Amino acid sequence: MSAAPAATVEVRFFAALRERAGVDRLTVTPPAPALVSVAALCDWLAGQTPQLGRALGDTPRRMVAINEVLATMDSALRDGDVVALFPPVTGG
Amino acid sequence: MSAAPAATVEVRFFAALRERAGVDRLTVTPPAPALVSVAALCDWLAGQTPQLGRALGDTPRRMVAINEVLATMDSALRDGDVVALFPPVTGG
Amino acid sequence: MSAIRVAIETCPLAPARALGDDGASGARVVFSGQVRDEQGKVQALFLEHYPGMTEAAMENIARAAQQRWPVNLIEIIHRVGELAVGDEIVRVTVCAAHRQAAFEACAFLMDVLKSEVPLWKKVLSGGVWHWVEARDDDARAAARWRAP
Amino acid sequence: MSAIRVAIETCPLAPARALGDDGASGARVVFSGQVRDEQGKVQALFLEHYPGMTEAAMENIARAAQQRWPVNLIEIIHRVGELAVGDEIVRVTVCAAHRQAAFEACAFLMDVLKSEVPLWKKVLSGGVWHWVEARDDDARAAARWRAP
Repeated sequence: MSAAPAATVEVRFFAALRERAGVDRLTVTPPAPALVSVAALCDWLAGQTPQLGRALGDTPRRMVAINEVLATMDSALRDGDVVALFPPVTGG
Repeated sequence: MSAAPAATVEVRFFAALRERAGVDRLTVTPPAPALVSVAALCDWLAGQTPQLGRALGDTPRRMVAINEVLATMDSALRDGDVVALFPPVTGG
Repeated sequence: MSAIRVAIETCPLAPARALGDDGASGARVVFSGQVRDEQGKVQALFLEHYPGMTEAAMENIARAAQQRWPVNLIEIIHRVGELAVGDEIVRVTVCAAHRQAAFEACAFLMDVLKSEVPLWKKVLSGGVWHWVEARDDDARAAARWRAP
Repeated sequence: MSAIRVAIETCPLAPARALGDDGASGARVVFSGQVRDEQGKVQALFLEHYPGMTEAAMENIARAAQQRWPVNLIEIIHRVGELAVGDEIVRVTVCAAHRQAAFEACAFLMDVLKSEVPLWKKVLSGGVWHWVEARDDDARAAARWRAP
Protein backbone atom coordinates (compact mmCIF):
# COMPACT_ATOMS: atom_id res chain seq x y z
CA MET A 1 0.00 0.00 0.00
CA SER A 2 1.44 3.32 -1.02
CA ALA A 3 1.41 6.28 1.36
CA ALA A 4 -1.32 8.90 0.88
CA PRO A 5 -0.02 11.73 -1.30
CA ALA A 6 1.35 14.60 0.78
CA ALA A 7 -1.17 17.33 1.50
CA THR A 8 -0.05 20.83 2.32
CA VAL A 9 -2.12 23.27 4.31
CA GLU A 10 -1.40 26.81 5.31
CA VAL A 11 -2.18 27.55 8.94
CA ARG A 12 -2.81 31.12 10.03
CA PHE A 13 -3.10 32.42 13.57
CA PHE A 14 -4.75 35.63 14.72
CA ALA A 15 -4.91 37.84 17.78
CA ALA A 16 -3.94 36.28 21.14
CA LEU A 17 -3.29 32.90 19.50
CA ARG A 18 -0.94 34.52 16.98
CA GLU A 19 0.97 36.24 19.76
CA ARG A 20 1.16 33.09 21.85
CA ALA A 21 2.27 31.00 18.87
CA GLY A 22 4.90 33.61 18.01
CA VAL A 23 4.13 33.13 14.34
CA ASP A 24 1.30 34.30 12.08
CA ARG A 25 1.44 31.60 9.45
CA LEU A 26 2.88 28.15 8.92
CA THR A 27 2.89 25.95 5.87
CA VAL A 28 2.67 22.35 7.02
CA THR A 29 2.40 18.92 5.48
CA PRO A 30 0.75 16.85 8.18
CA PRO A 31 0.09 13.11 7.96
CA ALA A 32 -3.30 12.13 6.56
CA PRO A 33 -4.96 11.45 9.96
CA ALA A 34 -4.34 15.09 10.92
CA LEU A 35 -6.53 16.14 8.01
CA VAL A 36 -9.72 14.36 9.00
CA SER A 37 -10.75 17.36 11.07
CA VAL A 38 -9.58 20.74 12.30
CA ALA A 39 -9.49 19.25 15.79
CA ALA A 40 -7.07 16.55 14.58
CA LEU A 41 -4.91 19.15 12.89
CA CYS A 42 -4.79 21.17 16.11
CA ASP A 43 -3.71 18.08 18.07
CA TRP A 44 -0.98 17.42 15.55
CA LEU A 45 0.13 21.07 15.55
CA ALA A 46 0.28 21.09 19.35
CA GLY A 47 2.86 18.33 19.19
CA GLN A 48 5.13 20.09 16.75
CA THR A 49 6.81 22.61 19.05
CA PRO A 50 6.47 23.35 22.77
CA GLN A 51 5.44 26.95 22.03
CA LEU A 52 2.70 25.86 19.65
CA GLY A 53 1.53 23.31 22.21
CA ARG A 54 1.37 25.97 24.91
CA ALA A 55 -0.25 28.54 22.59
CA LEU A 56 -3.05 26.14 21.64
CA GLY A 57 -3.39 24.91 25.22
CA ASP A 58 -3.67 28.48 26.46
CA THR A 59 -6.38 29.25 23.86
CA PRO A 60 -8.92 26.51 24.53
CA ARG A 61 -11.82 28.43 23.00
CA ARG A 62 -11.01 28.64 19.31
CA MET A 63 -12.79 29.48 16.10
CA VAL A 64 -11.69 28.31 12.68
CA ALA A 65 -12.05 29.48 9.11
CA ILE A 66 -11.17 27.35 6.12
CA ASN A 67 -10.39 29.36 2.99
CA GLU A 68 -11.82 32.46 4.67
CA VAL A 69 -15.16 30.86 5.53
CA LEU A 70 -16.12 29.99 9.11
CA ALA A 71 -15.92 26.24 9.72
CA THR A 72 -16.09 23.94 12.71
CA MET A 73 -13.63 21.75 14.57
CA ASP A 74 -15.21 18.78 12.75
CA SER A 75 -14.52 20.15 9.29
CA ALA A 76 -12.18 18.00 7.15
CA LEU A 77 -9.20 19.50 5.36
CA ARG A 78 -7.89 19.15 1.85
CA ASP A 79 -4.63 19.83 0.12
CA GLY A 80 -4.16 23.55 -0.38
CA ASP A 81 -6.59 24.68 2.30
CA VAL A 82 -5.87 27.81 4.29
CA VAL A 83 -6.84 27.09 7.88
CA ALA A 84 -7.16 30.12 10.16
CA LEU A 85 -7.30 29.53 13.91
CA PHE A 86 -8.26 32.30 16.31
CA PRO A 87 -9.89 33.11 19.64
CA PRO A 88 -13.59 34.01 19.65
CA VAL A 89 -14.02 37.26 17.74
CA THR A 90 -14.54 40.53 19.63
CA GLY A 91 -15.25 43.18 16.99
CA GLY A 92 -18.06 45.68 16.85
CA MET B 1 -81.58 73.82 45.31
CA SER B 2 -79.18 76.22 43.63
CA ALA B 3 -77.69 75.48 40.21
CA ALA B 4 -74.12 74.20 40.10
CA PRO B 5 -71.70 77.11 39.63
CA ALA B 6 -70.86 77.69 35.96
CA ALA B 7 -67.73 75.91 34.79
CA THR B 8 -65.82 77.15 31.78
CA VAL B 9 -63.58 74.91 29.69
CA GLU B 10 -61.50 75.71 26.67
CA VAL B 11 -61.89 73.19 23.87
CA ARG B 12 -59.16 72.87 21.26
CA PHE B 13 -59.29 70.92 18.02
CA PHE B 14 -56.35 69.69 15.95
CA ALA B 15 -55.66 68.32 12.51
CA ALA B 16 -58.59 66.81 10.56
CA LEU B 17 -60.97 67.52 13.43
CA ARG B 18 -59.93 71.17 13.51
CA GLU B 19 -60.51 71.48 9.78
CA ARG B 20 -63.88 69.75 9.98
CA ALA B 21 -64.96 71.87 12.94
CA GLY B 22 -63.88 75.01 11.13
CA VAL B 23 -62.52 76.36 14.41
CA ASP B 24 -59.41 75.69 16.42
CA ARG B 25 -60.62 76.67 19.88
CA LEU B 26 -63.87 77.37 21.69
CA THR B 27 -64.50 78.61 25.19
CA VAL B 28 -67.66 76.97 26.47
CA THR B 29 -69.70 76.87 29.66
CA PRO B 30 -71.52 73.55 29.44
CA PRO B 31 -74.08 72.31 31.98
CA ALA B 32 -72.66 70.19 34.78
CA PRO B 33 -73.68 66.79 33.28
CA ALA B 34 -71.44 67.54 30.26
CA LEU B 35 -68.46 67.71 32.61
CA VAL B 36 -68.70 64.22 34.07
CA SER B 37 -66.57 62.90 31.22
CA VAL B 38 -64.92 63.90 27.96
CA ALA B 39 -67.44 61.66 26.20
CA ALA B 40 -70.31 63.64 27.75
CA LEU B 41 -68.67 66.92 26.73
CA CYS B 42 -68.31 65.63 23.15
CA ASP B 43 -72.01 64.70 23.07
CA TRP B 44 -72.93 68.12 24.33
CA LEU B 45 -70.59 69.84 21.82
CA ALA B 46 -72.03 67.79 18.97
CA GLY B 47 -75.44 69.31 19.69
CA GLN B 48 -74.24 72.89 19.68
CA THR B 49 -73.92 73.48 15.93
CA PRO B 50 -74.54 71.27 12.90
CA GLN B 51 -70.91 71.67 11.76
CA LEU B 52 -69.57 70.62 15.14
CA GLY B 53 -71.95 67.65 15.13
CA ARG B 54 -70.76 66.59 11.68
CA ALA B 55 -67.09 67.19 12.55
CA LEU B 56 -67.27 64.98 15.62
CA GLY B 57 -69.39 62.40 13.83
CA ASP B 58 -66.87 62.26 10.98
CA THR B 59 -64.00 61.77 13.45
CA PRO B 60 -65.18 58.77 15.45
CA ARG B 61 -61.67 57.78 16.54
CA ARG B 62 -60.55 60.55 18.83
CA MET B 63 -57.84 61.17 21.37
CA VAL B 64 -58.04 63.71 24.15
CA ALA B 65 -55.63 65.70 26.25
CA ILE B 66 -56.64 67.62 29.34
CA ASN B 67 -54.29 70.46 30.22
CA GLU B 68 -51.73 69.07 27.75
CA VAL B 69 -51.69 65.58 29.24
CA LEU B 70 -53.24 62.61 27.46
CA ALA B 71 -56.52 61.56 29.05
CA THR B 72 -59.37 59.22 28.22
CA MET B 73 -62.99 59.64 27.19
CA ASP B 74 -63.91 58.74 30.79
CA SER B 75 -61.89 61.57 32.34
CA ALA B 76 -63.92 64.14 34.25
CA LEU B 77 -63.54 67.86 33.63
CA ARG B 78 -63.16 70.80 35.94
CA ASP B 79 -63.58 74.53 35.63
CA GLY B 80 -60.67 76.03 33.71
CA ASP B 81 -59.56 72.82 31.99
CA VAL B 82 -58.17 72.97 28.49
CA VAL B 83 -59.58 69.99 26.61
CA ALA B 84 -57.87 69.13 23.32
CA LEU B 85 -59.65 66.77 20.94
CA PHE B 86 -57.87 65.27 17.95
CA PRO B 87 -57.67 62.27 15.64
CA PRO B 88 -55.15 59.53 16.48
CA VAL B 89 -51.66 61.00 16.20
CA THR B 90 -49.52 60.23 13.14
CA GLY B 91 -46.10 61.74 13.82
CA GLY B 92 -42.69 60.14 13.55
CA MET C 1 -25.90 61.32 34.60
CA SER C 2 -28.49 60.85 31.90
CA ALA C 3 -29.52 63.77 29.70
CA ILE C 4 -32.65 64.45 27.68
CA ARG C 5 -32.93 66.89 24.79
CA VAL C 6 -36.10 67.45 22.82
CA ALA C 7 -36.77 69.95 20.06
CA ILE C 8 -39.35 70.93 17.50
CA GLU C 9 -37.78 72.30 14.32
CA THR C 10 -39.39 74.17 11.47
CA CYS C 11 -36.30 74.00 9.22
CA PRO C 12 -34.50 70.99 7.71
CA LEU C 13 -32.58 69.14 10.40
CA ALA C 14 -28.83 69.72 10.48
CA PRO C 15 -26.77 66.56 9.85
CA ALA C 16 -26.21 64.53 13.01
CA ARG C 17 -23.29 65.88 14.98
CA ALA C 18 -20.12 63.84 15.34
CA LEU C 19 -20.19 61.49 18.32
CA GLY C 20 -19.60 63.25 21.59
CA ASP C 21 -16.60 61.83 23.42
CA ASP C 22 -18.21 61.40 26.80
CA GLY C 23 -16.31 58.12 26.98
CA ALA C 24 -19.12 56.32 28.82
CA SER C 25 -21.30 55.52 25.82
CA GLY C 26 -20.10 52.57 23.82
CA ALA C 27 -23.26 52.47 21.76
CA ARG C 28 -25.28 55.02 19.87
CA VAL C 29 -28.44 54.24 17.95
CA VAL C 30 -29.96 56.88 15.72
CA PHE C 31 -33.34 56.53 14.08
CA SER C 32 -34.17 58.89 11.23
CA GLY C 33 -37.59 58.99 9.66
CA GLN C 34 -37.84 60.70 6.32
CA VAL C 35 -40.53 61.60 3.82
CA ARG C 36 -41.08 58.76 1.35
CA ASP C 37 -42.20 59.58 -2.17
CA GLU C 38 -44.46 56.49 -2.45
CA GLN C 39 -43.42 55.94 -6.07
CA GLY C 40 -43.78 59.58 -6.93
CA LYS C 41 -47.29 59.86 -5.50
CA VAL C 42 -46.21 62.14 -2.65
CA GLN C 43 -45.16 65.71 -3.42
CA ALA C 44 -44.93 67.12 0.12
CA LEU C 45 -45.82 66.55 3.73
CA PHE C 46 -47.18 68.87 6.38
CA LEU C 47 -46.76 68.22 10.10
CA GLU C 48 -49.15 69.83 12.57
CA HIS C 49 -48.36 69.83 16.27
CA TYR C 50 -49.74 71.10 19.59
CA PRO C 51 -47.20 73.70 20.69
CA GLY C 52 -46.22 73.09 24.29
CA MET C 53 -47.87 69.72 24.67
CA THR C 54 -45.84 68.16 21.84
CA GLU C 55 -42.56 69.06 23.53
CA ALA C 56 -43.86 67.97 26.95
CA ALA C 57 -45.01 64.64 25.50
CA MET C 58 -41.58 64.09 23.90
CA GLU C 59 -39.96 64.76 27.27
CA ASN C 60 -42.35 62.35 28.95
CA ILE C 61 -41.54 59.48 26.63
CA ALA C 62 -37.83 60.23 26.97
CA ARG C 63 -38.14 60.08 30.76
CA ALA C 64 -40.04 56.81 30.48
CA ALA C 65 -37.22 55.36 28.36
CA GLN C 66 -34.63 56.70 30.80
CA GLN C 67 -36.34 54.92 33.68
CA ARG C 68 -36.59 51.67 31.77
CA TRP C 69 -33.12 51.39 30.21
CA PRO C 70 -29.62 52.41 31.34
CA VAL C 71 -29.02 55.19 28.84
CA ASN C 72 -26.76 58.24 28.94
CA LEU C 73 -28.42 60.52 26.41
CA ILE C 74 -31.75 60.73 24.64
CA GLU C 75 -32.35 63.31 21.94
CA ILE C 76 -35.62 63.65 20.05
CA ILE C 77 -35.93 66.21 17.25
CA HIS C 78 -39.13 66.47 15.24
CA ARG C 79 -39.83 68.63 12.20
CA VAL C 80 -43.14 70.44 11.86
CA GLY C 81 -44.57 72.54 9.05
CA GLU C 82 -44.08 71.72 5.39
CA LEU C 83 -41.51 69.08 4.40
CA ALA C 84 -40.22 67.91 1.02
CA VAL C 85 -39.66 64.33 -0.12
CA GLY C 86 -36.45 63.02 1.43
CA ASP C 87 -36.54 65.49 4.34
CA GLU C 88 -36.02 64.11 7.81
CA ILE C 89 -39.24 64.12 9.82
CA VAL C 90 -37.81 62.89 13.08
CA ARG C 91 -34.44 61.94 14.52
CA VAL C 92 -34.14 59.99 17.76
CA THR C 93 -30.67 59.43 19.21
CA VAL C 94 -29.94 57.18 22.18
CA CYS C 95 -26.48 56.79 23.71
CA ALA C 96 -25.81 54.03 26.21
CA ALA C 97 -22.96 51.95 27.53
CA HIS C 98 -24.26 48.87 25.69
CA ARG C 99 -26.05 48.37 22.42
CA GLN C 100 -29.07 46.39 23.63
CA ALA C 101 -30.32 49.27 25.78
CA ALA C 102 -29.68 51.77 22.99
CA PHE C 103 -31.56 49.69 20.40
CA GLU C 104 -34.51 48.96 22.66
CA ALA C 105 -34.87 52.48 24.01
CA CYS C 106 -34.72 53.92 20.49
CA ALA C 107 -37.33 51.48 19.14
CA PHE C 108 -39.52 52.15 22.18
CA LEU C 109 -39.27 55.91 21.69
CA MET C 110 -40.33 55.67 18.06
CA ASP C 111 -43.23 53.37 18.87
CA VAL C 112 -44.61 55.52 21.67
CA LEU C 113 -43.90 58.75 19.79
CA LYS C 114 -46.10 57.47 16.98
CA SER C 115 -48.95 56.69 19.32
CA GLU C 116 -48.75 59.30 22.10
CA VAL C 117 -47.12 62.51 20.88
CA PRO C 118 -49.51 65.06 19.36
CA LEU C 119 -48.30 65.32 15.78
CA TRP C 120 -50.36 64.86 12.65
CA LYS C 121 -49.26 64.30 9.07
CA LYS C 122 -50.95 65.65 5.98
CA VAL C 123 -49.82 64.55 2.54
CA LEU C 124 -49.85 66.44 -0.74
CA SER C 125 -50.61 63.90 -3.42
CA GLY C 126 -51.97 64.62 -6.88
CA GLY C 127 -52.25 68.28 -5.92
CA VAL C 128 -54.59 67.48 -3.01
CA TRP C 129 -53.79 67.56 0.71
CA HIS C 130 -55.19 64.76 2.82
CA TRP C 131 -54.64 63.69 6.39
CA VAL C 132 -52.72 60.50 7.06
CA GLU C 133 -54.76 57.87 8.90
CA ALA C 134 -53.23 56.31 12.01
CA ARG C 135 -52.02 52.76 11.32
CA ASP C 136 -53.13 49.81 13.43
CA ASP C 137 -49.55 48.55 13.07
CA ASP C 138 -48.30 51.55 15.00
CA ALA C 139 -50.85 51.03 17.77
CA ARG C 140 -49.75 47.40 18.05
CA ALA C 141 -46.09 48.43 18.06
CA ALA C 142 -46.71 50.77 20.98
CA ALA C 143 -48.79 48.19 22.83
CA ARG C 144 -45.93 45.70 22.95
CA TRP C 145 -44.04 47.93 25.41
CA ARG C 146 -46.88 48.00 27.93
CA ALA C 147 -46.65 45.76 30.94
CA PRO C 148 -48.40 42.42 30.24
CA MET D 1 -33.04 47.33 -5.49
CA SER D 2 -31.16 46.68 -2.30
CA ALA D 3 -27.52 47.76 -1.96
CA ILE D 4 -24.73 46.57 0.30
CA ARG D 5 -21.59 48.52 1.14
CA VAL D 6 -18.89 47.26 3.46
CA ALA D 7 -15.56 48.85 4.31
CA ILE D 8 -12.59 48.48 6.59
CA GLU D 9 -11.09 51.82 7.57
CA THR D 10 -7.77 52.60 9.20
CA CYS D 11 -8.59 56.28 9.80
CA PRO D 12 -11.29 57.91 11.96
CA LEU D 13 -14.69 57.49 10.33
CA ALA D 14 -16.08 60.53 8.57
CA PRO D 15 -19.34 61.83 10.05
CA ALA D 16 -22.39 60.03 8.68
CA ARG D 17 -23.49 61.54 5.39
CA ALA D 18 -26.78 63.37 5.13
CA LEU D 19 -29.69 61.12 4.26
CA GLY D 20 -29.80 60.15 0.62
CA ASP D 21 -33.05 61.13 -1.02
CA ASP D 22 -33.86 57.83 -2.67
CA GLY D 23 -37.45 58.51 -1.62
CA ALA D 24 -38.18 54.84 -0.93
CA SER D 25 -36.64 54.65 2.54
CA GLY D 26 -38.83 56.11 5.23
CA ALA D 27 -36.60 54.74 7.98
CA ARG D 28 -32.90 54.77 8.67
CA VAL D 29 -31.29 53.19 11.71
CA VAL D 30 -27.63 53.82 12.42
CA PHE D 31 -25.67 52.00 15.07
CA SER D 32 -22.34 53.48 16.13
CA GLY D 33 -20.02 51.69 18.48
CA GLN D 34 -17.32 53.77 20.06
CA VAL D 35 -14.38 53.25 22.38
CA ARG D 36 -15.46 53.58 26.01
CA ASP D 37 -12.98 54.88 28.54
CA GLU D 38 -14.24 52.58 31.34
CA GLN D 39 -13.86 55.34 33.93
CA GLY D 40 -10.46 56.34 32.62
CA LYS D 41 -9.06 52.81 32.72
CA VAL D 42 -8.82 52.55 28.92
CA GLN D 43 -6.21 54.59 27.09
CA ALA D 44 -6.49 53.09 23.59
CA LEU D 45 -7.87 50.22 21.60
CA PHE D 46 -6.33 48.14 18.84
CA LEU D 47 -8.42 46.22 16.33
CA GLU D 48 -6.89 43.29 14.45
CA HIS D 49 -8.65 41.81 11.43
CA TYR D 50 -8.19 39.11 8.80
CA PRO D 51 -7.77 41.06 5.57
CA GLY D 52 -10.04 39.67 2.90
CA MET D 53 -12.04 37.40 5.15
CA THR D 54 -13.23 40.26 7.36
CA GLU D 55 -14.73 42.09 4.40
CA ALA D 56 -16.22 38.87 3.00
CA ALA D 57 -17.77 38.05 6.36
CA MET D 58 -19.28 41.55 6.59
CA GLU D 59 -20.78 41.08 3.14
CA ASN D 60 -22.15 37.70 4.15
CA ILE D 61 -23.97 39.02 7.17
CA ALA D 62 -25.31 41.95 5.12
CA ARG D 63 -26.67 39.50 2.54
CA ALA D 64 -28.24 37.43 5.31
CA ALA D 65 -29.99 40.56 6.65
CA GLN D 66 -31.08 41.51 3.15
CA GLN D 67 -32.73 38.13 2.67
CA ARG D 68 -34.47 38.32 5.99
CA TRP D 69 -35.81 41.89 6.03
CA PRO D 70 -37.12 44.24 3.35
CA VAL D 71 -34.27 46.75 3.38
CA ASN D 72 -32.99 49.16 0.74
CA LEU D 73 -29.45 49.77 1.92
CA ILE D 74 -26.99 48.20 4.32
CA GLU D 75 -23.65 49.82 5.06
CA ILE D 76 -21.11 48.38 7.46
CA ILE D 77 -17.92 50.29 8.19
CA HIS D 78 -15.42 48.95 10.70
CA ARG D 79 -12.26 50.61 11.97
CA VAL D 80 -9.07 48.57 12.41
CA GLY D 81 -5.67 49.49 13.83
CA GLU D 82 -5.23 51.78 16.80
CA LEU D 83 -8.18 53.81 18.07
CA ALA D 84 -8.49 56.49 20.75
CA VAL D 85 -11.18 56.80 23.42
CA GLY D 86 -14.35 58.17 21.82
CA ASP D 87 -13.42 56.97 18.31
CA GLU D 88 -16.05 55.12 16.36
CA ILE D 89 -15.23 51.43 16.05
CA VAL D 90 -18.09 50.44 13.83
CA ARG D 91 -21.01 52.07 12.07
CA VAL D 92 -23.89 50.05 10.69
CA THR D 93 -26.55 51.84 8.65
CA VAL D 94 -29.78 50.25 7.48
CA CYS D 95 -32.33 52.03 5.30
CA ALA D 96 -35.77 50.53 4.78
CA ALA D 97 -39.30 51.57 3.93
CA HIS D 98 -40.43 50.91 7.51
CA ARG D 99 -38.75 51.24 10.86
CA GLN D 100 -39.31 47.73 12.23
CA ALA D 101 -37.22 46.16 9.46
CA ALA D 102 -34.51 48.79 9.85
CA PHE D 103 -34.28 48.32 13.64
CA GLU D 104 -34.28 44.54 13.48
CA ALA D 105 -31.80 44.26 10.62
CA CYS D 106 -29.42 46.70 12.33
CA ALA D 107 -29.59 44.86 15.68
CA PHE D 108 -29.13 41.54 13.86
CA LEU D 109 -26.09 42.85 12.00
CA MET D 110 -24.42 44.01 15.20
CA ASP D 111 -25.14 40.75 16.99
CA VAL D 112 -23.79 38.54 14.21
CA LEU D 113 -20.89 40.88 13.51
CA LYS D 114 -19.82 40.45 17.12
CA SER D 115 -19.91 36.69 16.89
CA GLU D 116 -18.94 35.85 13.29
CA VAL D 117 -16.75 38.53 11.76
CA PRO D 118 -12.99 38.09 12.30
CA LEU D 119 -12.06 41.13 14.35
CA TRP D 120 -10.28 41.17 17.67
CA LYS D 121 -9.94 43.95 20.23
CA LYS D 122 -6.92 44.67 22.33
CA VAL D 123 -7.08 47.27 25.08
CA LEU D 124 -4.35 49.53 26.42
CA SER D 125 -5.00 49.88 30.12
CA GLY D 126 -2.50 50.95 32.76
CA GLY D 127 0.17 50.98 30.07
CA VAL D 128 -0.37 47.29 29.25
CA TRP D 129 -2.07 45.84 26.17
CA HIS D 130 -4.39 42.93 26.74
CA TRP D 131 -6.85 41.09 24.52
CA VAL D 132 -10.55 41.51 25.14
CA GLU D 133 -12.32 38.27 26.01
CA ALA D 134 -15.43 37.36 24.05
CA ARG D 135 -18.58 37.93 26.11
CA ASP D 136 -21.16 35.21 26.65
CA ASP D 137 -23.77 37.96 26.31
CA ASP D 138 -22.71 38.52 22.73
CA ALA D 139 -22.92 34.82 21.93
CA ARG D 140 -26.42 34.74 23.38
CA ALA D 141 -27.39 37.87 21.44
CA ALA D 142 -26.31 36.22 18.20
CA ALA D 143 -28.03 32.95 19.07
CA ARG D 144 -31.44 34.61 19.35
CA TRP D 145 -31.48 35.19 15.57
CA ARG D 146 -30.99 31.55 14.72
CA ALA D 147 -34.00 29.51 13.68
CA PRO D 148 -35.54 27.76 16.73
